[in-house]
Amino acid sequence: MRKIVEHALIIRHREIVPTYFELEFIAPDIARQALPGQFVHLRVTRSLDPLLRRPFGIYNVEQKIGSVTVFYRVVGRGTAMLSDLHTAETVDVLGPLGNTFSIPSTMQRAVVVGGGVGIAPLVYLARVLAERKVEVMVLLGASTAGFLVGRDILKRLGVDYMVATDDGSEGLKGHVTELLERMIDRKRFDYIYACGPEPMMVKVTEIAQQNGIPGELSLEEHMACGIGACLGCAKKVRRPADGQDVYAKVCTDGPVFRIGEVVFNA
Amino acid sequence: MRKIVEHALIIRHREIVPTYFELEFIAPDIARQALPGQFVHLRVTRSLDPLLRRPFGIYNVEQKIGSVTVFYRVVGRGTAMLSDLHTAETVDVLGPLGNTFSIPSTMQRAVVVGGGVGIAPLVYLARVLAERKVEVMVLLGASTAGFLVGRDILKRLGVDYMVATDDGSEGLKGHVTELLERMIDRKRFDYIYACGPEPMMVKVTEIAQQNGIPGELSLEEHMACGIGACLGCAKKVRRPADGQDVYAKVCTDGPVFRIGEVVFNA
Amino acid sequence: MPDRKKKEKERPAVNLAVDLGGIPLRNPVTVASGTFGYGREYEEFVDLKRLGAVIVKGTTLEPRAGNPPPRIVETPAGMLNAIGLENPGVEAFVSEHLPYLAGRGVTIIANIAGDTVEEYAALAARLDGQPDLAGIEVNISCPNVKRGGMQFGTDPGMVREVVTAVRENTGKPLVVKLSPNVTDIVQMARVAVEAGADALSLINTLLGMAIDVEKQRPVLANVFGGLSGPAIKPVAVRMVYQVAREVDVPILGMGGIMSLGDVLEFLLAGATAVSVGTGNFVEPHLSQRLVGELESYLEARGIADVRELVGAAWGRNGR
Amino acid sequence: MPDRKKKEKERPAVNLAVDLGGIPLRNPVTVASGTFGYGREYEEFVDLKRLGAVIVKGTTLEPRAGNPPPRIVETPAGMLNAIGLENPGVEAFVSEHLPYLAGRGVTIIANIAGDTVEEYAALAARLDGQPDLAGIEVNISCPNVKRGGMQFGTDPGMVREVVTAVRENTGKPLVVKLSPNVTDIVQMARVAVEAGADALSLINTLLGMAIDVEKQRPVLANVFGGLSGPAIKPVAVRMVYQVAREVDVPILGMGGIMSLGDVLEFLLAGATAVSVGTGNFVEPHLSQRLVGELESYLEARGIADVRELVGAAWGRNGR
Ligand SMILES: Cc1cc2nc3c(=O)[nH]c(=O)nc-3n(C[C@H](O)[C@H](O)[C@H](O)COP(=O)(O)OP(=O)(O)OC[C@H]3O[C@@H](n4cnc5c(N)ncnc54)[C@H](O)[C@@H]3O)c2cc1C
Ligand SMILES: Cc1cc2nc3c(=O)[nH]c(=O)nc-3n(C[C@H](O)[C@H](O)[C@H](O)COP(=O)(O)OP(=O)(O)OC[C@H]3O[C@@H](n4cnc5c(N)ncnc54)[C@H](O)[C@@H]3O)c2cc1C
Ligand SMILES: Cc1cc2nc3c(=O)[nH]c(=O)nc-3n(C[C@H](O)[C@H](O)[C@H](O)COP(=O)(O)O)c2cc1C
Ligand SMILES: Cc1cc2nc3c(=O)[nH]c(=O)nc-3n(C[C@H](O)[C@H](O)[C@H](O)COP(=O)(O)O)c2cc1C
Ligand code: FES
Ligand code: FES
Repeated sequence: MRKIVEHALIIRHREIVPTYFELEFIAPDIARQALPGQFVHLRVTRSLDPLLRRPFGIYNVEQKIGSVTVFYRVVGRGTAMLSDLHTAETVDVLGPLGNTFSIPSTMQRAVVVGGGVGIAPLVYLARVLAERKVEVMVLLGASTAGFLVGRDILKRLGVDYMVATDDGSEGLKGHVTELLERMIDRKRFDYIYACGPEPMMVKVTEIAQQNGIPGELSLEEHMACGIGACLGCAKKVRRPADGQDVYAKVCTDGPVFRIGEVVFNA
Repeated sequence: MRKIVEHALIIRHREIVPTYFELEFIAPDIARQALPGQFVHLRVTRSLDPLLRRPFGIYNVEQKIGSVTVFYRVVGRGTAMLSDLHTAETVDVLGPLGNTFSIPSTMQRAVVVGGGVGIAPLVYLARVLAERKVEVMVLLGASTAGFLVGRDILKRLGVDYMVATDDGSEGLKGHVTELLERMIDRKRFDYIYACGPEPMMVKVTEIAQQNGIPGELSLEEHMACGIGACLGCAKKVRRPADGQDVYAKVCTDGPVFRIGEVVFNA
Repeated sequence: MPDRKKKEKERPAVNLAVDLGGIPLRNPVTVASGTFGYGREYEEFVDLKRLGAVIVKGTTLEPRAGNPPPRIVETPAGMLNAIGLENPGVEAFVSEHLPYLAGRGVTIIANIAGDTVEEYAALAARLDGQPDLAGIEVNISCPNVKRGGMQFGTDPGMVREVVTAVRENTGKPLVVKLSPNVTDIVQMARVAVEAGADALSLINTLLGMAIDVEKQRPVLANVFGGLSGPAIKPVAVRMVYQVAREVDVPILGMGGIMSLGDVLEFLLAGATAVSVGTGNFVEPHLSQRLVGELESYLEARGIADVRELVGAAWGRNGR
Repeated sequence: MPDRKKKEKERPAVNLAVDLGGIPLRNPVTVASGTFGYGREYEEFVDLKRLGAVIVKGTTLEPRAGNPPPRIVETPAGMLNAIGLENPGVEAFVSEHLPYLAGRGVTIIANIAGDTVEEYAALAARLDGQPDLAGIEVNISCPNVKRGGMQFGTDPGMVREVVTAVRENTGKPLVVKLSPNVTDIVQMARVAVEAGADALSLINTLLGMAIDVEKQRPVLANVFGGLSGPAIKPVAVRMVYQVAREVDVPILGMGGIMSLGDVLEFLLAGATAVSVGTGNFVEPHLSQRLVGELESYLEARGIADVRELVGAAWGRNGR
């Protein structure tokens, strides 16, 4: 694996629903290597402000054309400036970065739980799982139906999915973790993948542990370098070896961590 | 007169020759008031870097559609970022700023001398002079023919012009001030307007004073506010009242100064 | 329509007024000395009397021509200036600019600077009798010509001398504007308060320079200049936070304010009021916009009084 | 082809090598401590041995866990960090990282930090015998735990103590890295040189902070952090310029370097070599790119030796 910096040509950039953007660019060297769970680190402007790159999970990869797609939400200045980039312009991409979701060979029925834009990196995972013929169900959560991410791709892949919305505008009215609780016995999942806001991850951890099901979470932390050099992205984890709490680097030790390993609220 | 800040819609933005851009935007309140010699102060990005606005002379105005055009050369980061703006995007414009060229009622035959992009504000002046039926000749100088600015507009206006290029690729091979020296007796100009690099302005001043012809120069200085508040744009001038050297503000006391008033190299 | 009226009535009235060491401000947003001229320059963009106060260009005893150009240069997210205190002198200020602004109902704070303690004292005395003046900001980031050019604001002994001298010569509220170019800003603040400051203003510019790579020499004719703008905001917020926790007088915070978020940062750090400086150059109506945005923010959050925000970032979670 | 060959032959060979207080650098472009890990992290982007030197992450005597997150926050044209010197301790450095880099032909400079003078001394002694180490950079911007947390680097007496102790314990070239959070950087520089510094490194980060407006508390768990990046460049260039004119040892300049122009600014101000810091995060191959650009620049300008640029911005036009 080699990390690459590319000035990647943008071939598609559209606002799917207000503030949610899909950005596809040509980065063959990154596409070739990209594993589910990994992320790319984008420079949103040539200017010195905002200065730092912004990390985004890999949402999809098209090997044929060597493209990588990210799915992001405009939440601040950096993402706002990113959304100003036009098709046929280039974006400065560093990647693929981070570790990857593991796909245990013993796994039978996986469940993938995504909240908000947290679903983005899980769509690529679902695709890889489907391609490997692993039985997989995706549970999507959002505040309202319009903000459910990735359904079109999942449909195309023929991946089963269910949805929960806070306002009940589609699927279950409530949190996606309630959906998980309801399905977990019925479907006898034996592996859980999750990505979303911290309270969701805490709840997923709880459910997984109560049911004795292993799994993995994808975390976020503010990042500078993205390659393990600045030590800026520390997150507390319990070292399996000795049960000691230590700081892990989300960018290189993660972003994927085992359920139970992460020490939340610390 | 009222200074305005507008988020002006860009209706035309093209690279005329490499690094030379014409930018037209809709700013009716500025267009209505704009006088030749005045400038607009543009914010080239939403980012905090580059932070300051950039001043550009008013190159043309179309009252019918309420547009203002500037003509600029990419020389650094700010102008490079400006050149990235697209048609149908907006640009943050402050203007019209500065004083204006005076058009003495006694004037018979004016000569307008422009070097490089310095010609930009003079094109609008030439247009106003032509509209007022003042006899005017424009002398254009550039390093090479491709960089001669504003000929299309002058042609359209039916304004006489002559050119000089450093490499002789068009017109006289040499400086535009040589053209001025050659023409000055023949044409018996009685007023000189000039804008261009400092050595050119020094030479124009010399020629004007030798021939006892009054006139005006448009100056440049680094600017922050553009409205007389920061005192950043100081230029030394000889106060006519008492012959004392004082600092004038290029943004509000200028950018137009009388020939002889400016103290160069100080 | 009736619904709308009702809504407006229900709109909670928020208090924006604050007291800056005896200077009543109708709201916490002022404009910083040297970045707003004498107010006039901004009249087309800002309704001056809607601002908390206008702090005018630094005034010296005698007129000053200022430094030769170039006087300014842009830097990443900031700028350097070496204006050299160009100003028409205190007499012109008192006879021309003060009456003009006073006639428009503006809260006016003067800003004074000198090369010697005596000059500071004389300036204070000259301004003391001016009924239209709400207060005096004392800029101590000037080189002390008598002591070899070291800045007054970087030596605690000199800070004490200058502030004492000014205090003895005026009953006006005194806002002492500290230099950030020091090892221990809290020490300077304490000395200024002991010597009679009613409020503290921070920060002035950081000392910096830029080099013209083509010409292989400093860009500014003065070699060094003062760094201002968003680049310095983290240093400014830090100093406000440090000082506000240690002194009992109100603080006027500034350094890189460009947005409502920036205003809130300074208030939360412990500033009672703020000044918009370099931001005025970028967006001439910024100060007034921020007054409106601050009011809307308080209303939307149901915060009845802006003073509830002052220092609210202190000591949460054991910090 | 023959023409091309001729051209290449005629291409003047330029000298890029400089001496940093006894550390021979193949070129003046190094990477700053804490921004380049142990070099390894950047191997995919940079040919490490093409750099002037790799200055590795700050090392303490014992392993350190570092500060709780959040540890970093972006600011206008800069960032704040409060990593808290997370590192595996000097033994791990000596046994793992040093041999790895040495095996690759990299010029390695260690960076040491302690809470007490004794720790600094012990670190220097431990590193003294390492043949693979070209020199030691002493980071004195650390809180002195014995004296209530005031930074070593902000008190001339402490600077003297630390540097003297380190000097007594090693024969390695010593680069003392000064803190910019002081009133008089020249004084600190003089003291460090008197106490035995072979070179000076400046600047370290400016002390700053940011407040989370939503949460109404400091963003960084550590409250304060160090400001780095382009925002601080004007302060850094100023300090290099001031110090270089007053001391006789070479200077390693840093603070916000993002481009060849920035490198040249530091050299012209008087730095013998430079460090790329925060810029590595933005553009991982920046350091190597700058080596190439510097070489091309010298060739294009017909400058035979990079040392001709050092301090070239001094004293022109009577400045
Ligand atoms: C590994 C990883 C994968 C991610 N994948 C996605 C994705 O697929 N889609 C998506 O929409 N978002 C994703 N994010 C979050 C995304 O990086 C942030 O929303 C974005 O950086 C915000 O930038 P901003 O300038 O708009 O926001 P601002 O709030 O203005 O940013 C200010 C600072 O905070 C940092 N920051 C803010 N939020 C986050 C965050 N959640 N994580 C890390 N840094 C943050 C920014 O980098 C910046 O330094 C991911 C984050 C990480 C760490
Ligand atoms: C009244 C006035 C009218 C002008 N009209 C035109 C015009 O019609 N067309 C045109 O191409 N240019 C014009 N200029 C020059 C133009 O403003 C500069 O070329 C531009 O600001 C350079 O910005 P930059 O970021 O690309 O360059 P940089 O070199 O990166 O700029 C760095 C800094 O220097 C300042 N600066 C650089 N050159 C100048 C300059 N010549 N004058 C003032 N500040 C400068 C910039 O504002 C910025 O602060 C005018 C300048 C003035 C003062
Ligand atoms: C061009 C300019 C001129 C200034 N003149 C003065 C002055 O005369 N007196 C003073 O106390 N501060 C002066 N300052 C400092 C500002 O008042 C303010 O303290 C500083 O710029 C930081 O705020 P900012 O980052 O918002 O600009 C000046 C600043 C600038 C940019
Ligand atoms: C994340 C980070 C970690 C740093 N760690 C250290 C360190 O361990 N030791 C040290 O002397 N300086 C450290 N520094 C300071 C840098 O080496 C450098 O002096 C400073 O960042 C200014 O340069 P820059 O603006 O190019 O980043 C660190 C800086 C950053 C941004
Ligand atoms: S982001 Fe730099 S170590 Fe993770
Ligand atoms: S640019 Fe501010 S006074 Fe002229």
